[in-house]
Amino acid sequence: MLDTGVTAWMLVSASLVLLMTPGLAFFYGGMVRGKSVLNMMMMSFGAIAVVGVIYVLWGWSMSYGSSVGGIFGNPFDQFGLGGSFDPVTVLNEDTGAFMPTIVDVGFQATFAIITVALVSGAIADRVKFGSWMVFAAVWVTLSYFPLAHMVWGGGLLSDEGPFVFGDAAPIDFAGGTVVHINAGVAALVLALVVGKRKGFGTEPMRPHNLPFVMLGAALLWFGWFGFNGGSAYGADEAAGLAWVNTTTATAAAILGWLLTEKIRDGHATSLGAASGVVAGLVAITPAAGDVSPLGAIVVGAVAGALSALAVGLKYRFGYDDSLDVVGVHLVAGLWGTVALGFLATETGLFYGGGLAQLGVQVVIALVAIAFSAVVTLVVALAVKATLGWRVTEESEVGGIDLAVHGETAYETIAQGSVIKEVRA
Amino acid sequence: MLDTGVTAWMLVSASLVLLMTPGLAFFYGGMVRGKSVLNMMMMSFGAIAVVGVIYVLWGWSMSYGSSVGGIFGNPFDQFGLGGSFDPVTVLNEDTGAFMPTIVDVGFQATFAIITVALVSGAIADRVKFGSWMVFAAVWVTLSYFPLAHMVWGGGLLSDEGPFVFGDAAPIDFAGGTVVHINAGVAALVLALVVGKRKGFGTEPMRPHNLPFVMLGAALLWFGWFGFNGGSAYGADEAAGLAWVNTTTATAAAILGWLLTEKIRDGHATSLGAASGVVAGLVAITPAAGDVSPLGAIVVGAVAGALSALAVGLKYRFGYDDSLDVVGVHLVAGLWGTVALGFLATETGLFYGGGLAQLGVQVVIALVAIAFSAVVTLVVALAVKATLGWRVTEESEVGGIDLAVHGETAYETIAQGSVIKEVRA
Amino acid sequence: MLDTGVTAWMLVSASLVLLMTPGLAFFYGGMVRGKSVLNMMMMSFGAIAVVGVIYVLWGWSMSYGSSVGGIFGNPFDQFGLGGSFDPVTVLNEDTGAFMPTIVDVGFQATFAIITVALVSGAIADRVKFGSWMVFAAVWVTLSYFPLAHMVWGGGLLSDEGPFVFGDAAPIDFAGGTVVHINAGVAALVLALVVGKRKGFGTEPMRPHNLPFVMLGAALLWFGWFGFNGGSAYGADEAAGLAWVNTTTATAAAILGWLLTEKIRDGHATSLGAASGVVAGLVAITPAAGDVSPLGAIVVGAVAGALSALAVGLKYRFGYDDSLDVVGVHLVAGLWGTVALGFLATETGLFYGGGLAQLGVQVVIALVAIAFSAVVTLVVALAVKATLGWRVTEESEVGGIDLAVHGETAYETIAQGSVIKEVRA
Amino acid sequence: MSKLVTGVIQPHRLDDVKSALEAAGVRGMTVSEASGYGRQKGHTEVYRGAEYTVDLVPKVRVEVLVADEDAAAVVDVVVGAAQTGKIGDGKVWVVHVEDVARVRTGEHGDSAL
Amino acid sequence: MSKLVTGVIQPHRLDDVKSALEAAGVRGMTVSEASGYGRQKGHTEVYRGAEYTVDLVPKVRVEVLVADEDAAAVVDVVVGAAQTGKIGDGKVWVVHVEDVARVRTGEHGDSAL
Amino acid sequence: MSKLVTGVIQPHRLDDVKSALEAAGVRGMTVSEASGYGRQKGHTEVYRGAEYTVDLVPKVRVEVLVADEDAAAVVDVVVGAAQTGKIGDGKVWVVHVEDVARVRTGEHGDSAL
Ligand SMILES: Nc1ncnc2c1ncn2[C@@H]1O[C@H](COP(=O)(O)OP(=O)(O)O)[C@@H](O)[C@H]1O
Ligand SMILES: Nc1ncnc2c1ncn2[C@@H]1O[C@H](COP(=O)(O)OP(=O)(O)O)[C@@H](O)[C@H]1O
Ligand SMILES: Nc1ncnc2c1ncn2[C@@H]1O[C@H](COP(=O)(O)OP(=O)(O)O)[C@@H](O)[C@H]1O
Repeated sequence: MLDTGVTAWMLVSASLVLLMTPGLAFFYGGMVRGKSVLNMMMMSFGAIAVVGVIYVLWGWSMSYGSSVGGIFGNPFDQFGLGGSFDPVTVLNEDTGAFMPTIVDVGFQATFAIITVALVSGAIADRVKFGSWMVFAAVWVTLSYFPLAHMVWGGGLLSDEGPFVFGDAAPIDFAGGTVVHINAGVAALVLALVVGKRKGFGTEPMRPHNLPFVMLGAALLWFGWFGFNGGSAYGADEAAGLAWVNTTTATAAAILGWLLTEKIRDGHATSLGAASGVVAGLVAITPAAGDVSPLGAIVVGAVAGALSALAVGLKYRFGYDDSLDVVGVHLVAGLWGTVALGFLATETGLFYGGGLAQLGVQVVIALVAIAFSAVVTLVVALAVKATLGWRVTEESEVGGIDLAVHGETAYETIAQGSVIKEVRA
Repeated sequence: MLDTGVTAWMLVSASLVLLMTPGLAFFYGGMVRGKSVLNMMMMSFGAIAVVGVIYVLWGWSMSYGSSVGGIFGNPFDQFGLGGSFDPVTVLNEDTGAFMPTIVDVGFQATFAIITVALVSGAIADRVKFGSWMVFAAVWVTLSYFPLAHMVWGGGLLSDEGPFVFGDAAPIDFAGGTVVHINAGVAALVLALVVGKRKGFGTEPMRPHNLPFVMLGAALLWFGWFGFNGGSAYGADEAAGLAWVNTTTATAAAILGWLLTEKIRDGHATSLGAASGVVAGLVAITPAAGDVSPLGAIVVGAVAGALSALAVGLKYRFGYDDSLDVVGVHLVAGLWGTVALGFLATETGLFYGGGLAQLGVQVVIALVAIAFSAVVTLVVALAVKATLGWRVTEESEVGGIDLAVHGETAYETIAQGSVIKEVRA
Repeated sequence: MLDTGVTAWMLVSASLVLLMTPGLAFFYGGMVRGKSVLNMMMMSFGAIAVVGVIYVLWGWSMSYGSSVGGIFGNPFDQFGLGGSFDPVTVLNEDTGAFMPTIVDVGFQATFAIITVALVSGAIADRVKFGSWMVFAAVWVTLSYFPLAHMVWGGGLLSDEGPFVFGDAAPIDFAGGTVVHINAGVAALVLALVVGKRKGFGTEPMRPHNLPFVMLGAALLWFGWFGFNGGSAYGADEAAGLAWVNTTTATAAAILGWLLTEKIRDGHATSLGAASGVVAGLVAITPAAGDVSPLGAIVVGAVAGALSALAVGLKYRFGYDDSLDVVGVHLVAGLWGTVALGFLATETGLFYGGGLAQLGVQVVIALVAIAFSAVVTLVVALAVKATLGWRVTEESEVGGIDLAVHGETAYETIAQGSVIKEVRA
Repeated sequence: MSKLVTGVIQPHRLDDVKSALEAAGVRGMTVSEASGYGRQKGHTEVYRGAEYTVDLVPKVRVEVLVADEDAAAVVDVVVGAAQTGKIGDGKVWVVHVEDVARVRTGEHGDSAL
Repeated sequence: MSKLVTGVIQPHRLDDVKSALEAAGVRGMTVSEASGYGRQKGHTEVYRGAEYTVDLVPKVRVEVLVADEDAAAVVDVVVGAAQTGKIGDGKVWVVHVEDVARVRTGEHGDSAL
Repeated sequence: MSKLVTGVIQPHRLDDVKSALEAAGVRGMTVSEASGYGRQKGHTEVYRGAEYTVDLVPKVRVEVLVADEDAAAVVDVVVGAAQTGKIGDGKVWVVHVEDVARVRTGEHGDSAL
């Protein structure tokens, strides 16, 4: 029987996750200088556009189509949601409750979109829009869909894969590996391939609009209820637990980040609070269904503190991961994935489960890192060799919004200008 | 039996659609100059206020009350949700599943609100707030409720009306005619009656805050999941298909608009991306339940390109449809309505269904255009003759926010001012 | 049986109510001067962080744990959601339909969060962030959880308490007493204890960004559908009625506020519209399930007019309730609570129910006022005596954002600055 | 030796002043935002019942460096183009400049204009 | 002949300076935003671990055209009204103006003030 | 007696100009935003098919009060530090100042700088 309650919740969850990408556009857009906010937002909107179309063509099929060696789904198997596409997804073998698969297509598409958009934070203010769009299309195809297949499509990193040690099967509730480690690694590789912004580390590149950053963080949080809650594939206790863990961990992560800042810098900042929100959300993502609310406090608080410390590494090591995708998504994503080894209520070390779960989690994290790093490097270098990544230095200094999009974000009163020509 | 899943989804959908109108306030508000953003937003908030009250009084009754000639419902039949108001809406005759009708009242009210608010984009920066409020009340009564009745209330343009050619009954899934053609035609008529802004076509009237435009587009998209998804009146495959089509078409429309711009102007703009979002959403509105996801790509891509070209027409023909309600809502709404003639999977030309569906769609579009044009013209002229539409030229140049609302949107540092008087 | 529809709706409602607090951050943040917007927003985000963690520790238990004298729940009873925590909440004794209690935990946590955040509006621009965080933790524990227990946890002010006069039991559908009267009284006490801002009543303290205020109002409204709709604990007619009443009352309140302003000041302002939204939402909160849509129009319209008049009182009486928590939440919350005595469709005076309901409502309002006033006074004075409330006058004049958070909200072009040091 | 002609004008006259100066052969100018206080009345804003008097009105400042002999003509051009005849049209004034340098080349004097 | 008195002052002194000038019979002035660099220390901002030094502090510039004979008095008025005694109070200076025109009427000289 | 040296420069040169002035012993300056019109081309923006020509480009104005004898040197410092050699580098000019007062102390003349 069609479970309308679950279907309703999955429709809502998909809608919530879709909203996360514009949320990210504000989170990122507020953090760059006023002369590049539009470009920053356009990388998110561009990701929605490209991946939104690709997903129904070959994205779903490569994620959930018939497996090719446990690595990726056959893109032709359910190309365009045709072929062997099964319109019904059974939720409960016993009761026969099901939901329409098309709802899951929508839900999954939104995950692919946000993952691509996340990467863009590493290369703010300096890349050609066309190159980004091509990268988005190729990277989602070669890195995201395969990882989604491996983890959620019954592939290599799933509980049907080789990395099951006794009771301990890989746990990635809502995307610690597929989304956050994947995006974080890609961000690091891309930052290295694309190179630093002119003036990185010396010139001021402060957030031009912190309320926008707060707005983005709020929309991300709100959307994340769909991300984590929807990943329960039910309107039940599991979804409720994921919801409460998401909130508790995030609240704790704000406290963790703010305390770290207060002690180190003397100020608890609003950028810190917004960043803590995201760090907490990232860390609880893989764990939302498998820790207790008290465990979630630990996951969150540590994530907040860890990421607050990690965002400074780019200055020390000299890579321009402009908006800290590495410090937030890679670091908190790794922590959340590994924390399950300790805190998973069924199998974690602290709950008497021994070291097996910890081992499994470390292994899947490493495989995800290696896979994402290699694929991203190849794609990034290919784009570099063909289209090139960087806009001219003059465009970067004068503002990428104007150079690339022919626009400026805000009207200024003395902006003397007249309409010259109209093209209809 | 009460279907709590469907009821939950309809409650959510109503909430989502209500959010669209503030979303529109930002979409429109960001696009005007800084000196008239508040007035622009107030036209949306004013529409919520007026229509929100009217709807429970006579709006529901005029839409779904006992029919007067297939043109409108009797306003007294269910005035104030009393009279013959049936608290139960059966969803499935066989299973007896139902939802409470009051939920549908909420859902429908939000459609009426957003339709009125859409119109305001045509007359930015220059009309008296009182005139707008009166227009909103009268127009929703004389144009929107009757069209809603004709299309969804079993009236003239429904599948119970005269325009059923064989298998081909009129299709308007979520409001191509009632909402978008209706609003687009009203916008054109109003732009002509109200006249141009001082400086139209020569002075710069650039968007004062493009991130606000992006925010508005994002909220509109998010809300549109309720608009289209809720129009399935179920938490089922139809809703899921509408959801996926909404996303796919919109993604394709962004690409369509950006490519058109890039080729013609050399830049893919953020305003273009935001506009593409809306064009795609508009075009898929009538079609969301009756095309395949591949069909949705076509609907969206063409809508994006078409509207990108159409927004320049106002300069050529000299009407000041300030924020392109015609270019976006009328054009994309028409395209989406007519595209069903080709792409409807049951009856469309490309699916072997012959020309009947195309004919039906063209006819209902024409009827909607004619009806809306005549009603709007009468109402607009009546307002002109009585209250008048325009603020003084001085108010327009100095800024309508200050003249009409006694406010300015943003604080400026040197704004020398003291509290003079306090009224308590 | 698990009711997935209701569970879905409650998951959504919890998500919506969580979003209200960032919404409030914008509603409040836009209303202060540009030099204190971040601090204003941080008081909301801080409330989320502190209360989000506390709630799963002892918040739930103090609200719904075993009663201590009808005043508060035993904090140890279900501490950390352990102890006698019952994972199942039966919705319907007859059918055995239930929802997972963990979902209710999430839903209730969001109410505690927003209530604390509401209070912050009274003490804008001038208090130490650390003091606020401590106050939030203590006040939610001593004032909010007990009141929630009294009204919703089967305590003193519930229909199991002493204040049931015949048919007339206390009605507080979604939090007129617990949330709004409580927050409003606390705001008044805090404004008096903390004292006025330098320049209050003479220097200009105009909203620095009115579109942010509108955004906040919109997010509040959207979230309020979960607040009121979710308080039906069902996806049914009661939820639908609450939804429609919420919309109708709010629409009417906008009209009420704007008309009052127009008559008194000559302008209908956007700040008035946004404020009307909140006044309407507040007033309908206790009444959403127990009045008719026509009654909701009355509740809303009067609330809008009343609050529009009440916001000036602070100048007359000389207390600096900076963002009118008293004028909006206390006044409209009282009105909504008392209005039930007249308009409750079952027991109200206008529906032939006599004076009993009115009496009950007045009594519970008075008890809530007294309780909140005493508790808040004690907590506020304790904070004053230990940590102190105020930042230095220099920090207040120079901007609390910079002084307390080391940040400024917006980049300015001439902001000459270089990176001096990086801490990793 | 040269002069600095400064005009404080109504913002919506900027385009016309710019065109007029261009037509008069002026090749450069510097523009900035300002607020003016004078005979022109400000306005009143009301926020939640508190009435604020804003007595500064938006203006634009235009600065033009010109050769000594052109100063009087440039003043006339600005006055002519900025004039609407309504109170608040603004002021134009002339100050003596002892030296001008063009940053790009380092050249001084009239050729630097 | 007239003078241009320019004051760069603390923003929160603007209202008082305005009132004092008005009381002293000045009928107009032009105000604009500025940032100052001087003895007054700037501040430090930290964004995700990167510490920025902001050494410019917000100031407001007030410009008053006055008749020759009033210049010294107006300087005193501004200094008096803007003074708080704390570092960063700002500067006032006087420049000779060769000509002033009122845009509205085109009149020149002291009557244009 | 002192001079006012005003420079209109490219915004991204401000940090260097500030440092160079500091190195040259200048203890204070006032900075504000401006827009320039000159040989440097503006740019074109397109909004929904309507092409706008923006012919003003962002500049920063730096004002330094200096003692008479330092004026020439300060001009050179600003020119040197602001120069990139590309069109649009800006102008620097010098005006005679009749009096300077420090608001904080009320002192006049060179000691007020
Ligand atoms: N004495 C003055 N010094 C400097 N600026 C002045 C002075 N008087 C007027 N202004 C500027 O000129 C503008 C117009 O002046 P105003 O007195 O309002 O009108 P009008 O010049 O037409 O009589 C003012 O807003 C102000 O910017
Ligand atoms: N030599 C100067 N040239 C131009 N403006 C100056 C100069 N010195 C100071 N100022 C302006 O005066 C303001 C106050 O100067 P500062 O040295 O901080 O304090 P004070 O004048 O009280 O000693 C500065 O912020 C700057 O705007
Ligand atoms: N005659 C002038 N009066 C005032 N400012 C000028 C003048 N000419 C140029 N400027 C300023 O100098 C800036 C640079 O001038 P421009 O002609 O573009 O380049 P360059 O000085 O390198 O030849 C302009 O943007 C403007 O701000």
